[in-house]
Amino acid sequence: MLHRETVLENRSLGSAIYRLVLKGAVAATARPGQFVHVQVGTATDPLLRRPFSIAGIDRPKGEVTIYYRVTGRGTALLTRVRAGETLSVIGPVGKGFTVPAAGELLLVAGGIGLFPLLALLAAVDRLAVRVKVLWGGENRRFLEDVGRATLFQMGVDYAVATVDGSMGHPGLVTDLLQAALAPETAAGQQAESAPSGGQAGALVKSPEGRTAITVAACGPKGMLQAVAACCGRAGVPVEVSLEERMACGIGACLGCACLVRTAEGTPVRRRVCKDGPVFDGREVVWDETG
Amino acid sequence: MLHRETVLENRSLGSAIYRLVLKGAVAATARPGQFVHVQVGTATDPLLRRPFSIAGIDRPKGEVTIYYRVTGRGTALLTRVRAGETLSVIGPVGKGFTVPAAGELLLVAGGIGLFPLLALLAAVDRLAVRVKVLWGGENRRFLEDVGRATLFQMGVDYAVATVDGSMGHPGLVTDLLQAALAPETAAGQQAESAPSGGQAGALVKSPEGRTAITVAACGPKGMLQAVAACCGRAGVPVEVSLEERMACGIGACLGCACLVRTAEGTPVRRRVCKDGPVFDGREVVWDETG
Amino acid sequence: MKPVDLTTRLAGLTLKNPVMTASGTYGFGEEYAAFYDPSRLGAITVKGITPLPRRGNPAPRVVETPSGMLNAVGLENPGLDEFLTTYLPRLEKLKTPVIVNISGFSLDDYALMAAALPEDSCIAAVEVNISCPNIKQGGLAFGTDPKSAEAVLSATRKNTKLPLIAKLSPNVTDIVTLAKAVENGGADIISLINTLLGMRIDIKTRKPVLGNIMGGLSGPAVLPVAVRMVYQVYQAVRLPIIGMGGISTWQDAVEFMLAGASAVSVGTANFVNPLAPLEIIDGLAEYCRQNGFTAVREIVGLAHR
Amino acid sequence: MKPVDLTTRLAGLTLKNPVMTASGTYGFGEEYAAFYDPSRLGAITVKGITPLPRRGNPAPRVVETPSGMLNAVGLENPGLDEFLTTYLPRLEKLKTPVIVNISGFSLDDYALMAAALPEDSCIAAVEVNISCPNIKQGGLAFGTDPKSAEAVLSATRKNTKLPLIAKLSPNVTDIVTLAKAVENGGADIISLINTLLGMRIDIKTRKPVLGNIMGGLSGPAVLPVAVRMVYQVYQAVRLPIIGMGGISTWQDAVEFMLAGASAVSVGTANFVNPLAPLEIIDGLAEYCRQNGFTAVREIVGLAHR
Ligand SMILES: Cc1cc2nc3c(=O)[nH]c(=O)nc-3n(C[C@H](O)[C@H](O)[C@H](O)COP(=O)(O)OP(=O)(O)OC[C@H]3O[C@@H](n4cnc5c(N)ncnc54)[C@H](O)[C@@H]3O)c2cc1C
Ligand SMILES: Cc1cc2nc3c(=O)[nH]c(=O)nc-3n(C[C@H](O)[C@H](O)[C@H](O)COP(=O)(O)OP(=O)(O)OC[C@H]3O[C@@H](n4cnc5c(N)ncnc54)[C@H](O)[C@@H]3O)c2cc1C
Ligand SMILES: Cc1cc2nc3c(=O)[nH]c(=O)nc-3n(C[C@H](O)[C@H](O)[C@H](O)COP(=O)(O)O)c2cc1C
Ligand SMILES: Cc1cc2nc3c(=O)[nH]c(=O)nc-3n(C[C@H](O)[C@H](O)[C@H](O)COP(=O)(O)O)c2cc1C
Ligand code: FES
Ligand code: FES
Repeated sequence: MLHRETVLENRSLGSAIYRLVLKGAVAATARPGQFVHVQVGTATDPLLRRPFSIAGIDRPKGEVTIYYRVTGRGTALLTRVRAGETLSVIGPVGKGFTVPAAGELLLVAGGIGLFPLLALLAAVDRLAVRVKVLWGGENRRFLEDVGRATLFQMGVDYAVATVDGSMGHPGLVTDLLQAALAPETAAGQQAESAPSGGQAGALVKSPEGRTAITVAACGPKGMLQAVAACCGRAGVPVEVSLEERMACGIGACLGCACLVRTAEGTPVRRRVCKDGPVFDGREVVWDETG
Repeated sequence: MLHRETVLENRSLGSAIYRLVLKGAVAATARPGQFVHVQVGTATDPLLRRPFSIAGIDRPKGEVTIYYRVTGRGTALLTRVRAGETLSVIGPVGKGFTVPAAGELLLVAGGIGLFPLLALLAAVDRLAVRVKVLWGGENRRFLEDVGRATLFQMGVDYAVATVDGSMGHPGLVTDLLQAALAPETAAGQQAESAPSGGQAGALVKSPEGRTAITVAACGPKGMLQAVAACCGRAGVPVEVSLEERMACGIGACLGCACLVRTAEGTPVRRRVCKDGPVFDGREVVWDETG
Repeated sequence: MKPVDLTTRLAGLTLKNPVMTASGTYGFGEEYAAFYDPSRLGAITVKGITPLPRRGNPAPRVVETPSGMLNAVGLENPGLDEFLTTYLPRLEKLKTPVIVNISGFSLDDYALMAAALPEDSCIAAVEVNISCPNIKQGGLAFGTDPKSAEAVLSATRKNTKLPLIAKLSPNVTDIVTLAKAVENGGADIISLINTLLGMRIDIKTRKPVLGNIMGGLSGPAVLPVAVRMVYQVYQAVRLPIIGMGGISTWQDAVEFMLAGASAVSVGTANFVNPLAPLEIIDGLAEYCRQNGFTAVREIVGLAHR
Repeated sequence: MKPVDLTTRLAGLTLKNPVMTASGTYGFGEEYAAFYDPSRLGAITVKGITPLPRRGNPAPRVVETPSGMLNAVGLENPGLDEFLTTYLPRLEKLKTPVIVNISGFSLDDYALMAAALPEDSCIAAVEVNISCPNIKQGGLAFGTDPKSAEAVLSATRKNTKLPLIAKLSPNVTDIVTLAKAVENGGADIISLINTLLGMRIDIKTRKPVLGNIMGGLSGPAVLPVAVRMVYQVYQAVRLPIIGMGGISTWQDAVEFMLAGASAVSVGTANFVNPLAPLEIIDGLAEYCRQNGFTAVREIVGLAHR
């Protein structure tokens, strides 16, 4: 589980997002929703490893792809690694997404939350499962930089929302979700309000006869909470990928705690790194103080 | 005094010694015996700058050369810097060697103590001053890697001593110095004991009529103390370049203290970084407890 | 060449080598088994347990600091009963001496746990974590008051024949007084240091980062403080010392042993390099070999010569 | 846009901005003048002086640690008289408020120095370093005993009208008690933290690295401990606080101010980046601007909301 992976690519996509391709042992067992815990430096500062979701898995080639946003010192240091160098990687770690074998799968992403969903998208049999991606971001520029082209290449139905309205639905991705889950009402209005450049039209494709919708979501905590609430109301199962600050990344330190409710309703602790990062959205206790 | 210098070269010479050539503002005012205080990393560990003697000064080109030995984490990190990148450098710092205008100059080096003496060697007018280098090291391999070729290119008289006898005089460089300062007695014996491959022969060139010998020395503390004692006995002025662990490198923290005796014999503190690193060898109090 | 003798004797406790893992950084011994066989270690120390299960503090519980980290896990643990019924049998299978770290909020808590820990299992010693607040005395940590510290050790001592390790808190004016107090209380071994109290503030939200506001600082940043305390305690107290606080490399471990530690514990470094404890074992042996020591115990306290 | 108001009031002291330099890291204000005009700083604090000249400790006096350093300079300084006759006139020329750090080994030492410092010079305040050993009381540091700490401040207070800054040592169980003690003693301002006691051992020589064996830990490594202490003291004491300990960037400075510091001091960071204090001044202003604060004093203590 501790590997030296060779860096095949590490380059900027714009908007402070980098793609990092690693060759080594991780790919052999990686599954969508799992992550890698990467040592970004060699000195004692920055000290801790950094967790990144596995966004692409090429098992035959032995390659995994991760996308990372430069947000602080650790990721800044990571940008300095060049192709040909190696990185110390713990992984794959964690419990990933359920890959549905039939029905309809909605992938709901907020910002860079798209990345782990890309691995799920690639893993699902799209002849048997109808997949749609709903993706929200700050603005058009961000979505273009981060991977709209990838979605396009992957030939998947998708709709986007931007906070500033520069692309797709002007507003939140949860608006799109709500529309998708209750097409008769909100979705009709959605389609009208969608600007011409957007893809929201995909949403109004006939939703009749959908029996087994499942949702997989990743993004900021507030968004995930809204997604879970929305799915809860619609009676749709949802898996969410949580983020928490991590130390060990493998379940030993209890640093990455979240709270879930058992079937009996008792709140119990879970470790995001080992018991997650993917959890059943209906179980997650979103606000510990509440 | 704080500069970003561009790295022109940073490569291994063998024996864990690197040559680093910097282009920028330092060269304009650098003098032999001064040093630069270099930031080796960008994170907070390793934290402090590292001091390195200026070994070569090319004022027209705006270049200074330093040689460093990889001894720990800071120098290890420094090896990773590539040509074209820049380094944050404080310098030139400190009080350098006196450059004699006439007479005879003996440069006495122990190991990598050769480096600052190279700058002095280059600065002195060798038409007016007769210069000899006496250099001691562990073994032949080290001397070859570190710069015997440079001495040879510079066309300077030199003699070497190695601890394991694999080159030159088998023993200490202070033996060579003793011989050079008292040629009638010891030097004769020296020449006989010098192996054929050595350059010790240079030592027995007639020393008559030498009136103004000065010595400049750099190397381990024990060696410098022996050199100072030797020069003291021979009544020859000697400048020694001291090393001490440093923090600020510019005289503000009092971290790099040494003790010197004033003309009246009172021991007083000096800062190696600012009042030195070059001191009059007769003033230095070598053993503080004594 | 004869191999270096790594055997380590700490009061009644004999270990195959002086390298163990620190409480709270090694779970209950299972996670790191994915990287290597834990029986290669001198011992493992498990997460601090309390009489009743504890859910611990809300997130975030960890945050990085320069060359260190803060944690505010808040003693999350399954509680004594669950430990004995679920975790102990699994620990038994690791074939490694296990040190059980106990934490309490009253003297009774400690006494109760000491009495409940079996003396004929893989449990090789009990480590008494005295850095917890003493609820009955206004929340002041047991470990900051010599009298309370002594009392905790006495209460524990009465109820077990297992070797007792007193784990000291570094958040004190005078570590030596505390060390003497736990010696008087009946400790067999002293381990130090626990974490230094610290905090960080998020300049975006303008709130403390940790859910618990303050947390414990560990990692390389604290190493100089830990080495100093080991050095001081070694001079003043006869008990063997388990040194910890920022140990990441064999060089660090050598430093602690020269300062006076008979054994060392690896904590935060596990998170960065899961193989650190093994590399330290090998490095200690190699250091001894290269410097002419035939047993690692010969280097203990040499810096005091 | 109106520029952000950086003016900082600390008891009787008004500074043009809240960024100063820490004692012992800035000499007597001359060295860093090679990099920038020191009058751009809120104030500079000079090396601790004692009644008589001191030669300090033998080398080595500094050693690096992970994200930090230890120093054992041993209060080398020219002594009070030489300070007044040689250094003060030169400081006068810097056109910057000067804080004079005084260190003593008896109450008389402190009283004598307070009385001798002119009240009508560039000296803007006196910083009382209470981390020194009290020779008359067995060498225990004044700063670790609330009664001694109070006494030092009282003794100083009687002899000067200059604003008095009490500089606290972090090597204590309870920083709040010490803060209250110096408040009672008559301090106008509290500065914290001084260095944490630490040591390192050279594994080659197997001896302590520092000539003095132990030294003071400073630099980024100690930042979380310092922020915590500022936060605690802000809650308990009304006096304004000068925060220091590991501040290297404007982000660090913001963290200290949110924790409750009205001003900050830059120490070890000067050695790494001589321009750090200026970058911090600019960064503080920019942070205020971007977050809608018109004066830097508005962010003081916000983490307590
Ligand atoms: C399971 C998991 C999967 C992740 N996958 C990805 C991914 O695929 N791509 C990606 O860009 N990022 C991902 N992240 C977030 C990523 O780990 C952090 O952005 C990164 O660790 C920040 O490191 P830094 O040194 O650059 O920032 P730091 O300097 O450490 O911190 C910068 C800011 O980032 C935030 N932050 C730091 N650590 C975390 C953390 N563990 N979780 C959440 N916020 C944090 C804090 O608000 C902090 O202020 C993931 C996190 C987790 C837990
Ligand atoms: C004025 C001056 C000029 C110097 N010139 C040169 C030079 O031209 N070429 C060169 O290779 N080295 C030179 N040095 C020594 C060089 O600064 C150290 O080797 C370097 O700082 C070690 O850094 P590190 O991080 O690799 O080692 P560290 O990990 O910091 O230490 C490794 C070992 O090096 C020794 N060391 C560390 N710092 C110093 C120091 N400041 N002085 C003496 N010993 C130290 C210690 O014994 C330590 O155990 C000079 C030192 C001074 C003070
Ligand atoms: C996440 C975490 C949890 C910890 N939990 C405990 C604990 O339950 N009981 C205890 O005595 N010490 C606990 N500690 C302290 C460590 O055992 C150790 O004393 C400290 O971290 C210093 O060592 P290090 O720097 O090598 O980590 C914990 C430390 C960390 C980092
Ligand atoms: C080399 C050095 C010398 C110091 N000398 C003094 C001193 O004379 N008086 C004093 O009160 N503090 C002294 N200090 C402590 C600093 O003023 C400061 O409190 C401490 O270093 C923490 O800040 P920093 O981490 O920013 O350096 C000294 C610190 C260093 C590093
Ligand atoms: S990060 Fe350690 S348990 Fe999850
Ligand atoms: S290194 Fe600071 S005074 Fe010399």
